[in-house]
Amino acid sequence: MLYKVKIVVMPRKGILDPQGQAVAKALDTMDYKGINSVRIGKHLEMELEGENQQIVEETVKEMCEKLLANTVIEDYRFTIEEA
Amino acid sequence: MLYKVKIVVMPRKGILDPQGQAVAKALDTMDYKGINSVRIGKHLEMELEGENQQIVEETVKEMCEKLLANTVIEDYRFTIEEA
Amino acid sequence: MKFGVIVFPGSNCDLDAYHLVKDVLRKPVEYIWHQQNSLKGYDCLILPGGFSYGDYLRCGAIARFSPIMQEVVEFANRGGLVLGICNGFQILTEAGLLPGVLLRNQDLKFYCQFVHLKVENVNTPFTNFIEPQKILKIPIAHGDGNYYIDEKGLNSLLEKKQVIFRYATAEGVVSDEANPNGALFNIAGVISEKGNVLGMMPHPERAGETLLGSTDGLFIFQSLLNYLEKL
Amino acid sequence: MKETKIWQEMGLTDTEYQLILDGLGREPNYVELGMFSVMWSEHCSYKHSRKALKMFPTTGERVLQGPGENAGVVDIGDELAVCFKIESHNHPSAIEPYQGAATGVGGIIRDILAMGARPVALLNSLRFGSLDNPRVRHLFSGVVAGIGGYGNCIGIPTVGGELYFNSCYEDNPLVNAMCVGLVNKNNLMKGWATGVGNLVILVGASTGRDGIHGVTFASEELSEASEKKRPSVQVGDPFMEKLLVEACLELIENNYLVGLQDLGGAGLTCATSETASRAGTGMEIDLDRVPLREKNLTPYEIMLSESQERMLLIVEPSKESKVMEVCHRWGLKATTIGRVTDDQILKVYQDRKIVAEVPARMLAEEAPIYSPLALEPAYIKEISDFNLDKLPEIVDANRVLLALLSSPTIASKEWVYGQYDYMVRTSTVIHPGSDAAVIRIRDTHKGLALTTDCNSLYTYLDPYVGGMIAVAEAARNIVCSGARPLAVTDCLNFGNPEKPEIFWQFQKAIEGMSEACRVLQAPVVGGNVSFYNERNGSPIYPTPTVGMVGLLENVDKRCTQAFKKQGDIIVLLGNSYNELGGSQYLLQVHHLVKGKPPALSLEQEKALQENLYQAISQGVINSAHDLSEGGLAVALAECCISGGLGAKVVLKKEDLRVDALLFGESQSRVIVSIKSAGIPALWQLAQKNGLEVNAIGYVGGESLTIKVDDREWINLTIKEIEQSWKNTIAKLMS
Ligand SMILES: Nc1ncnc2c1ncn2[C@@H]1O[C@H](COP(=O)(O)OP(=O)(O)O)[C@@H](O)[C@H]1O
Ligand SMILES: [Mg+2]
Repeated sequence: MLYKVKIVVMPRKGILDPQGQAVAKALDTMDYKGINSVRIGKHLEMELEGENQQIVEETVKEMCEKLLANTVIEDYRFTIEEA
Repeated sequence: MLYKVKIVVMPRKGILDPQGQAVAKALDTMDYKGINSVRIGKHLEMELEGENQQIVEETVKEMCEKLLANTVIEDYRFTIEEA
Repeated sequence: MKFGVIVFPGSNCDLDAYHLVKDVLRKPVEYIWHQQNSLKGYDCLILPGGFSYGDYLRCGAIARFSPIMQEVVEFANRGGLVLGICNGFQILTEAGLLPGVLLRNQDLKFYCQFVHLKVENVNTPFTNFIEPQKILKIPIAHGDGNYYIDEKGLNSLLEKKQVIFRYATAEGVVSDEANPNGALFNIAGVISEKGNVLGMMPHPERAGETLLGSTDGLFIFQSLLNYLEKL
Repeated sequence: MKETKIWQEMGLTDTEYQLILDGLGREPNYVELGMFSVMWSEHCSYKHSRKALKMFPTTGERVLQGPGENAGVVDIGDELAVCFKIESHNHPSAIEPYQGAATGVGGIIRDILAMGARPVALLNSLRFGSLDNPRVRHLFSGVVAGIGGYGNCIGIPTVGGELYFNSCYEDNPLVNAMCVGLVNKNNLMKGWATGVGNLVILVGASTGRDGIHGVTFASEELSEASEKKRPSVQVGDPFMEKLLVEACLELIENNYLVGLQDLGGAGLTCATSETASRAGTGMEIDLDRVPLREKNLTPYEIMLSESQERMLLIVEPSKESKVMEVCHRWGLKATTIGRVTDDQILKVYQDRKIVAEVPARMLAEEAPIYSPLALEPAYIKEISDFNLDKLPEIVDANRVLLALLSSPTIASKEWVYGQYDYMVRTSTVIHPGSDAAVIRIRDTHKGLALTTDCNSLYTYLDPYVGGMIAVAEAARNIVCSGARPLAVTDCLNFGNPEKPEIFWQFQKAIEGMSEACRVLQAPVVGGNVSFYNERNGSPIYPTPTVGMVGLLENVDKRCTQAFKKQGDIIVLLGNSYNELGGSQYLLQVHHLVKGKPPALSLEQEKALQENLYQAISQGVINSAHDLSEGGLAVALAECCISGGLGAKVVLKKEDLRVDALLFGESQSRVIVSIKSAGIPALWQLAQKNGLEVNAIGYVGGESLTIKVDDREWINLTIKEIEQSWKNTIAKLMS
């Protein structure tokens, strides 16, 4: 089966997010007001061959823990659907 | 009203995504097989004060066009929900 | 006494570290290819600066899965000396050999310039040749050198004297204005608990000859030689 | 009716189409037509410029390779040669500044690599509109980040360049990138497909739909309409290029290659037809073997794609497996896509069927050559009518100096070069911030001095004199660093050459440059032409950027602009005249673009440079700085700032205006500082060379003061001066 996986990796709460800060500042100078807590992370999409949803889930989790996220500073979440 | 906005900015189809390529290759050498077409983009989250959903939608669209996405090489999509 | 400079795809300061050891220190040195899986006979490993694997995803994240890194971890665990410079520092944190992480520079810009470093601990294999009050002038060149660690981590680093270098003014004052990248506590370099693995954002290999504008980087290498000779 | 449109849409004229019909003896198919249209585009064929470029002197004792190959090559002794070239990426950068500039850097690096050289330094010449405009700030910050992003990652130091702001570049910024490489003479490569039966190997990135018709786009004026037509933007991958550089250099070192060619504008079409045409051979390639990034690319798309980070190798069959082994070790895809044939025809196959069959030479060499009409533009007369006597005399010279120092064109460029890694490879021994950058050459005593220069205000007022000055100033910068000029690469940025006024500018500029190159003995060994730099009909100032490389026999003899020692005597070499035309003073203070640029006597210039070179190599000189934008007062201020030392200067007015004396930009002048014991030697030299020298003051204190006769006109602390100069660009950008 082919699965479509979407992974979101975000800086953890309380962790400095220079990119988010810069965007918040830029939006403010562009006169967008009332904007709060901008955070910027990564969005990954991939297609993955796997036996079943559960196995794919485990694989993706492992990939995130090992490579895709740095769990010292980032959280991740993902969705899997059949492609 | 306070709205929670999530924006995904992805490299456009057909545009080279060196980052996605590098990650795909790394996953392959780490023995994750059967992985296809990895694309990596940005995920932004923010809270936004606005009168109603429609107005917020227009604001977010404008922000994407002007600042958050580089529409020459990136596509964007977003979701808005009440916070 | 043999040095090894590890070459990852995308390393680009490998050459500079190699030349410094070979032509300035005049000590034996070899390049070590990232796919190699033995580290026999080396006394000190250098993980050089550059953009391993393009620094895609996160700096150093992909390099740490190179075959050689398993050997580096074992080498370090056996007490071998490892110096990670810039990208090398990033790889060492990703590999868990050093605490903390290196985030994007606070204002998101890449900075190439000389900085001044206050040396916080001169009782390490990398700093024993440095006089306690000496301020080092050494260049940085990075976009991701914003050191971060949580409070507990920082306290533990301070307690165990693991913070080695801090960005300071030429007079040695640690201040915001002397901090080029937003690093927590102006941290420019940290050492492992056992004291044998050092990571630093500034490039000592770029400050080893008068015609390059500073020779202060030599203090670090001289310390290493001192330490190794006494072994 | 519909058919006539196809070639026109691809940018070919009816006459050009007829030439194709005649040459082929039949109608081209769609793929072939596409191949012609890119190869016969201005960018690839130089059809409007080729004749005029013949004016350049291109030979010299040291020249190993002049124009015509991927880059020029000059012998520097010790079995070594230096290889360099400059190229524009103006239009792509106007669309997507980061990627446009980044791929400009990537492209010029591959040109140097194609000669077999190791790229060791990068420079760039940048021109934008006013930073008050948010769109310009966006372009500027993107371009700088893109140049840094590529160069920093690949690990080649960006050691110099120039940066100008003028409203003529508002919609059409100029982004010219230069790369310098070193090569062992035995390892020099050429882009030749020699040896019938040899294999054609494509290595590097896979091919996508990037930049199809990029060169056609670069050969048109920018407009709303052109923006709609723009090709999909190329994204650079410096990591891939780093691997490509290392792998190709290893292949060359091992003698595995017969020929080497980069893929740039016009992609595979250009690389295959040029290599075959140069060697007088033909080539067969099979598109089924080209690694693709996406499915279902058509032959047309594959042949025209400008996907980055690809190189073409010509390899003897017996070495194929060794080549593959090296590429593989560097993690690169390499594929044999064809072979060299003897019939001089480029044959392209897909699915075993021929999809294009064209004489290689016809594509690469036989585009029509035009002799455009040249007419002096009307504006030249209008602006040259300028009476200096009507200009009000200066009141507050301190204010003027601070205003000039804080104008973005003159202010510190550290905001820019601080984002570039200019130290990697630990060979940069004069950093950005002096006249020319200097890199040492390892394992020798030698060094290379590098600079880019062009004051386009001068070329606008008088393209002939402006062209001469561009070369003279570049050479002066080289000599100020202690080197001798070796050779020139140039990037000619102009408007639409089909307009007689533009073509006149073009011709005049080349005439002037050629004259200066001849006298200063710096032949042109390569370059690039970028036409159609117009937006909705309004052209940029003619901007013939000069990239120059010089040689220091002994790198320890290098010299910088910074004042070094209290008490050193400040000496002005050269004469000052009542000249303010084209000066920054006239532009910034009086808002005038008028008059004639300063006059240039090439004989005087030569005498100055010879004198300065000798003085520096005798070790007499402690600092040297050439006078350019902002004149004497600005140059003195820069020497003070770089050295952290003040200066006391007294000038004689004689028959000069005070503003001309302080801020005029008379040519062939340099400020040096020198210990008093060195004075006799310098005077002796000057006498021999027939050069005017005047001691004008000494280094010391914490202020810069300038008296003219008895009256003090400038009195500012170095702190004040530095503050005006240092943070201008950073402030505008935050
Ligand atoms: N775009 C750029 N990239 C790199 N260095 C630059 C750039 N623009 C200017 N510089 C550097 O800044 C210094 C001053 O530049 P500039 O004022 O143009 O010099 P000059 O007046 O001698 O022509 C030089 O060392 C130059 O190489
Ligand atoms: Mg100059």
